Amino acid sequence: MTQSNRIAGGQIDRTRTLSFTFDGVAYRGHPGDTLASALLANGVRLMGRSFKYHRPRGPISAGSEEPNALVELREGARREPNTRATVAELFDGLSADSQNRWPSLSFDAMSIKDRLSSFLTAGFYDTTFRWPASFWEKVYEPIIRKAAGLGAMSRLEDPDQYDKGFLHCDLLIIGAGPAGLAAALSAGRAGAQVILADEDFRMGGRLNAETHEVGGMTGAGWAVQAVSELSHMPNVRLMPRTTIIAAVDHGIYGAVERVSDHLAVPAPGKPRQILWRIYSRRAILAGGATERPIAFENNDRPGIMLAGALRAYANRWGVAVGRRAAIFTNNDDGLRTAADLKAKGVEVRVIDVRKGEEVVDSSGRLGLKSVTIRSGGRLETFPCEALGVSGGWNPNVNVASHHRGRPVWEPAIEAFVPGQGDIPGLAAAGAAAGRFSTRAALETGAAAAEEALSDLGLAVPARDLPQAEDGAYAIEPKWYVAGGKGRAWIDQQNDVTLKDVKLAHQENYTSVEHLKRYTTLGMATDQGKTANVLGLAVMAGLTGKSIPETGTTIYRPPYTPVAMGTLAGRSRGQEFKPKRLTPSHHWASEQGAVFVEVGMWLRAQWLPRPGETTWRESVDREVLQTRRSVGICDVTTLGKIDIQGRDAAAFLDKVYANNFASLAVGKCRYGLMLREDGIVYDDGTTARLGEHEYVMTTTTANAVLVFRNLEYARQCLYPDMDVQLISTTEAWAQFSVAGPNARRLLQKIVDQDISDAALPYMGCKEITVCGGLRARIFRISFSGELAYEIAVPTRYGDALIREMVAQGAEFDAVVYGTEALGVMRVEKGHVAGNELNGQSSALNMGLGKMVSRKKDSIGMVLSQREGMTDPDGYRLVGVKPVNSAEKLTAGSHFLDKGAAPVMANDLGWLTSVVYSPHLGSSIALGYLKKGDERRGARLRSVNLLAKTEVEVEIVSPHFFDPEGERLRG
Amino acid sequence: MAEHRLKPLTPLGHDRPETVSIGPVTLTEVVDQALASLAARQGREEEVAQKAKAAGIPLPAAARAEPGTPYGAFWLSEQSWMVEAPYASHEDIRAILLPLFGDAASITEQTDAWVRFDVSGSDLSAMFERLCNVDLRAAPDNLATRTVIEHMGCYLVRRARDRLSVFGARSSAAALWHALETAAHSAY
Amino acid sequence: MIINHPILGPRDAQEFVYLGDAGLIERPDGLAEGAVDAFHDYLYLRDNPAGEHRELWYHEQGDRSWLVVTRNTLTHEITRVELARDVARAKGRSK
Amino acid sequence: MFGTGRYSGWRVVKEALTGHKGWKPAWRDPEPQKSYDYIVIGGGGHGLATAYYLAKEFRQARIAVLEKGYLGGGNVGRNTTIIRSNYLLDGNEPFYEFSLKLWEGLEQDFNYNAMVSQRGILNLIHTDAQRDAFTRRGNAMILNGADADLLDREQVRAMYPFLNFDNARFPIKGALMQRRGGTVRHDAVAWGYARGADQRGVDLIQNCEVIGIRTENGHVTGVDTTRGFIGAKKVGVAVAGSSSRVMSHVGMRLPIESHVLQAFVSEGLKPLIDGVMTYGAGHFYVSQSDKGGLVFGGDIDGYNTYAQRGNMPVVEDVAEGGMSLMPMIGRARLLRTWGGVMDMSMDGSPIIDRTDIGGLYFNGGWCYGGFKATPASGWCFAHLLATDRPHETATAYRFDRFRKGLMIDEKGQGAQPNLH
Repeated sequence: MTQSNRIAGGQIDRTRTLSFTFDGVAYRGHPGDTLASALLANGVRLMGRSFKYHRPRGPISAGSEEPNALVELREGARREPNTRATVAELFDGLSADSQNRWPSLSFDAMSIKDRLSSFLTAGFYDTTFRWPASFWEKVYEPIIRKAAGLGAMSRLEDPDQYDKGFLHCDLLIIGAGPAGLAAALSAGRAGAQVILADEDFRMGGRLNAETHEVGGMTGAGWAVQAVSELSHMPNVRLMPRTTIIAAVDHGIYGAVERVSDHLAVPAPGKPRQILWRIYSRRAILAGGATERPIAFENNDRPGIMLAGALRAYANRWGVAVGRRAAIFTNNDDGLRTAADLKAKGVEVRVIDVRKGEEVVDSSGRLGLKSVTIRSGGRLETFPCEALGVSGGWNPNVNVASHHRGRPVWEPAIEAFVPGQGDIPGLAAAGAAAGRFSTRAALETGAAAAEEALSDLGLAVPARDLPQAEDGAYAIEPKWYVAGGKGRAWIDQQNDVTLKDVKLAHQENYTSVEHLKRYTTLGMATDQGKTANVLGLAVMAGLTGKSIPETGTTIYRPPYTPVAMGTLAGRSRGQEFKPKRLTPSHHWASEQGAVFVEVGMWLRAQWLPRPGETTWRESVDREVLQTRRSVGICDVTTLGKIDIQGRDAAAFLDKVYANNFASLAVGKCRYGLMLREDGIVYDDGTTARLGEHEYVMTTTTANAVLVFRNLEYARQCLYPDMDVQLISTTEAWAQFSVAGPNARRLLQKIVDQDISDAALPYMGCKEITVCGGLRARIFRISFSGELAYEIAVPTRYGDALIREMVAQGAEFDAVVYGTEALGVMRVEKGHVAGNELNGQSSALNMGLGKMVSRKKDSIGMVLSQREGMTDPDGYRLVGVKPVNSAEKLTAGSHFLDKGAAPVMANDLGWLTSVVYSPHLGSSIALGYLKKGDERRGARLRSVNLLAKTEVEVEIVSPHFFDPEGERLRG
Repeated sequence: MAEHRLKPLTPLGHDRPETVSIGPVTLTEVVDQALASLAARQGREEEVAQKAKAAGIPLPAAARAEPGTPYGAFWLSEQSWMVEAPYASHEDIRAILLPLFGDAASITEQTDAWVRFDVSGSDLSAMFERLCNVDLRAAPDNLATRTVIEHMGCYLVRRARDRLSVFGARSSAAALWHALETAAHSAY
Repeated sequence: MIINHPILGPRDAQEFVYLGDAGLIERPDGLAEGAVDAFHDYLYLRDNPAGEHRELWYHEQGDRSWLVVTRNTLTHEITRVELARDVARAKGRSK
Repeated sequence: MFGTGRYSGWRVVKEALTGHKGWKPAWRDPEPQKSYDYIVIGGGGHGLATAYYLAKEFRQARIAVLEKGYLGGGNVGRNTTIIRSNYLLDGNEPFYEFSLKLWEGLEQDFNYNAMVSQRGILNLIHTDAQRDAFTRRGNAMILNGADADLLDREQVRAMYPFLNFDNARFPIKGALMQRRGGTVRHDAVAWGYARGADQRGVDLIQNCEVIGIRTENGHVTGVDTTRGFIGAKKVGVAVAGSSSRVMSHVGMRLPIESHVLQAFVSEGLKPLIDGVMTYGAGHFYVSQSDKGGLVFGGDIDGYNTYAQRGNMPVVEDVAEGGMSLMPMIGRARLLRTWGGVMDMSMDGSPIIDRTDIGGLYFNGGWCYGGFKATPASGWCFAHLLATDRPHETATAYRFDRFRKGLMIDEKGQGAQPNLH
């Protein structure tokens, strides 16, 4: 195809030609083109279909406000639906397809909906699709859902990388048009740290689209010069292709930098986009203004555009959308478009509302062929390929309203401007503030910068602004052309018409929020940038209220839509959360261990040996070998908190429900920690290493939370206690060594005597191992076996497990994982995660006596409330199947024999289930109503999800060595 | 150093520390350093300051680090610091510090709780602005601050304009190393 | 949001963990008469004002200090930041 | 009878052919009367449903709903539209199951298509402990008369092959599914209740903010509003998000904090996700609307606020969860975020109860789960207002449960509202 509509001029690089395809057809354009400008240059006006009626559409804008020209950009896993052709930068090899059409863009079978539009007015879902009654879910909704949406996802993993980052500045300037550039020059020259961000790939804003001079040169030329000066200032960061998406609290702005979207693929190691959080002390919104249309019948045909866009395509991109054009305007700016087009040789007809003229209709199914003009009571047809419509300009107030401040109506320009002080530290300048001339933009930009500088205590430089036009902007409000029989579009993408607004009014959906929700006005991908003010002006007319009385809906972030990948950054896939590896991880990997995620940690779940085909075989072996001889398990993940200070003992008495003051130096004690509401929070052993020195262990899951709570108690509740805290979880590699041969194995490792006399049950010691490495040993057990935990500096953890395995060979020592750990703790009746569920009291767990009422510990008082001391409440029990061959399932509920499966008969549930190789049976812990009184009872354990049930016997939770002889051995 | 038969592993899981250069920066895993936290006990703050001075242990101000031989230190929280010393001479750093402070301070072994990666090169801010919310351009050359890198709590200790140390939890050394490498590739 | 830490200066609120109303500092005496009622009101009832709110934040990714932040719940404006330990002492809390 | 006339298929055809001239206002805009038997404060979903059921089921007359802004402008107009009854605890599950059954009959009940769509909700499982907990919950649901299924990994993969099954930090191990869960068009719920209440003579009074509650001898007598004093025999407060503000008029402190929950919608996309899904290893849940937008959300921002807007950390956290669960959404774009103020209660469960003041009743503390509760909340509150007795499915929702230690704490987080 030839670039039939390419005319002279523009800021494109005609020395280079870029090839691209649209719907499979090859075209050519130039660097500096957008996809839309290049297609228009090639005579292509039809670029998309509307959402509801599948109406043929072309671009109406030349910027990010575009509702119509949405395409699926790129192919394969990089396919990107709903991409605005008006901002997609052309690159060589670009490929795009139209969307929301079948089978093709020019013939779309779904446009039948356009013919049925009488039935599909606003609110049609609510009133239409319930006839007959049962048809909604079975018939209508599946059809509607199939037709939903615009573009299609590839359903493939996004191959690109995204980054996130943080920037800091004195002054953030949003928009690099004349106001933004003037502000940046002032602030930059004053030495402030400045960030100048613009969503366009070419800085200069509207100057790039205009013909008037600035400082004796073209506006675009002046912009180039200004950018050049700024680029030499080390205190100024220029960020083209960067959209400020959100203004959040305290001067923080979200920004998206499109690093690689103008390339076929990102360079290796480089991100596609970066999400920046910009921390600014002051900010200036210089984001310009957006033109708005006037609604008239069939105002949505390809070739009908905003007048300023028509001008931009001609001036910036050297594109005449048509050789014959009409301009429909209610303001002076529309006349400028007419003048610029005429100067480029386009035949132009002006229809000026202020002269009593209006456009009442158009023709051309897939592209504009003519417009019908009413002038002095006469109708006439003007053949043209392009119509520029200008209903006035709306300042881009969006970002200034992100704190839900409402913009203010400015009658002189018939538009909303940002409210003063809606966002602390943010001021608007230029067209964004409703100051439309270039001169005013430069002046207000500089003034805003000067104000920011003096706020920041920086010297304000003398103002040095170039000459620029200061033309007037006269406007006569005109929102729609009355009297049409057909449809006049307000929100083009969502197909909201004048008639829909009238219907909303008729049904009393007159608040702007109701209007939006009832008609979907402004809910399309452009968020109503061209439609919202028009829609509410129409509603204002219908209700007889003024526009400011009618008000606006809330402007919500983001300013333009943002890729999910950008918001997620690098936190995805395996890198969603960092991995924490245990000291024995490398060794366990070599053994072929199966790992399981425990919070951020990866722990060995079991370590299969050759020949073992099921996990149960491995776990059974690990348990039996441990109970028969000795087993080793990495328990480094348990939280360890070093607690020191003169008041450490008193402090422990506050945070633990049981008594700690009486713990002797060199001993450990099991501690029970409650929340202030009396529910059990955490448990673990705490060892007294010295007079004023303890090390507390927490569960793996709660390590961080317990530390936080201890700091809370220390600083907020007991500020004068002399206590110092620091985490030592990572400093020590800690292993549990359990089983009848535990001492014999460890005695080969430990340099000192660890006989029962030297290190009795619940004793602890600082020792050395392997010939002098400092270490700690704790004689504690959660398996019911003679057991120790031994800790060495983490860098030696790998060596220690290798040493223990080697030294343990003579005992047939085994290394076990978390599954075997779980089996042994259930056999012994120790509560763990499934029982410590944040809903259970010490009484529920059979630990009620541990809560001392003689001291004021956290949670003591509220644990005594009637609901928590209910004698009929849940108690921890052990559960065995009556037939030991039957399998229990955790989460099954207890029912009495013969009781119907309804909640009124529910007696509790099984919390943890394991297979005990020791007992040769599935066993469980559970919470059972009046569990203490039901020992020996036979109940049903029912799993209604699998429709299975097992007859069970309620037993003591201590399945294994209930007298505790082994662990004291 | 104690004579024992166990062989240490670096935080990244190797026999020797890693190092890599990407663009203008070099990342290095540092293992020859001992660490202990030092916290003054209530009412003993003056005494701790005097004893530290006598022992040549710097106690820098909030959010600052101070180098020294053999002891350097960086600030952790009010009246608490991380003391740094060479590993070869101070493997059991707590045992060395305890007698210097008696019961005036709480001292806790921290050497192996952390992995230390040093990053050196020009324009470090281009890399670190993609990692954490610290304004290195404005920060002093002796900054010591806690921050978050890819969900990982870290200490950032600036040694000079063009050199800093990142301390992260030892267990997530590989994840932190990967984050640093990725950011360096992205930035340069 | 940015919290102006009394020791460290402005820090992003993301480094902090939020707890709630600073009234939680004023924990009743658990051994006193009527402690259950006192603890009920203390733990469960809130003023929850639309306006100025004194609240506890913990600088977990910082110096681990608990702070009392005075913040407007309508605008998020922060007018005062104190160390919780100082506030607790001022309220007579000790050991 | 007031109102708009019945909506029927025939009516739609007729209106289409006659240019839609026959549609009448969906509700009137009456001036407030001097007094009412019942005043419901709050014209959101729960308040409108309360008035509707008071009029329809309990045959009460002289009812007004007072709304400070526009009808349906609270969280009913600002949520992720999910309905479900997949609760664990006895205090909750019968109530939510009652609500789900009301949803199932709602459209015929008020002759308005709220687009109730039961396409199923999946709670993904990533750990063995989660599977145990979901098994317990699924059984509790069935015991309460609801439906539940436990799916294994391959069953989940068959439904959503594009989830991250092969390279996940926290692999998907299965899911708890409630097939009767789904979504409802949120605005239509408010409008349906409003229409129905209006037709039954309820005065729906917009732009009427309550600025005081008057009592005499410990009994309520009426409310002061921006449109003057309005007398009432009974006043029901259903203003979740503003509960503490309204109840402060009578000096009541509540076991409630106000927090912001952000929600998100993507650009319209061709059909991708049929039902509702929650990620079990991060803060992310998602469904796809009938217009093609992915509607998703995550955790609350976590600090007290009435500002109805959030900050970036939560936006990023939610996106991270979404990308980790569905790596193919990287190039889908977030279109819009919004924030709603939640009544976060001390145990994560609501309150529907009398107060110490005669004739003054309270409904609130819905946390971020109020939308799905709308029908049952309205019904149960109407029941309480009309009969002075709690409805049988809402007996646990009392203020005194905290004093008695009978918390209904689904997540097991204790008295910290931002963790529920």
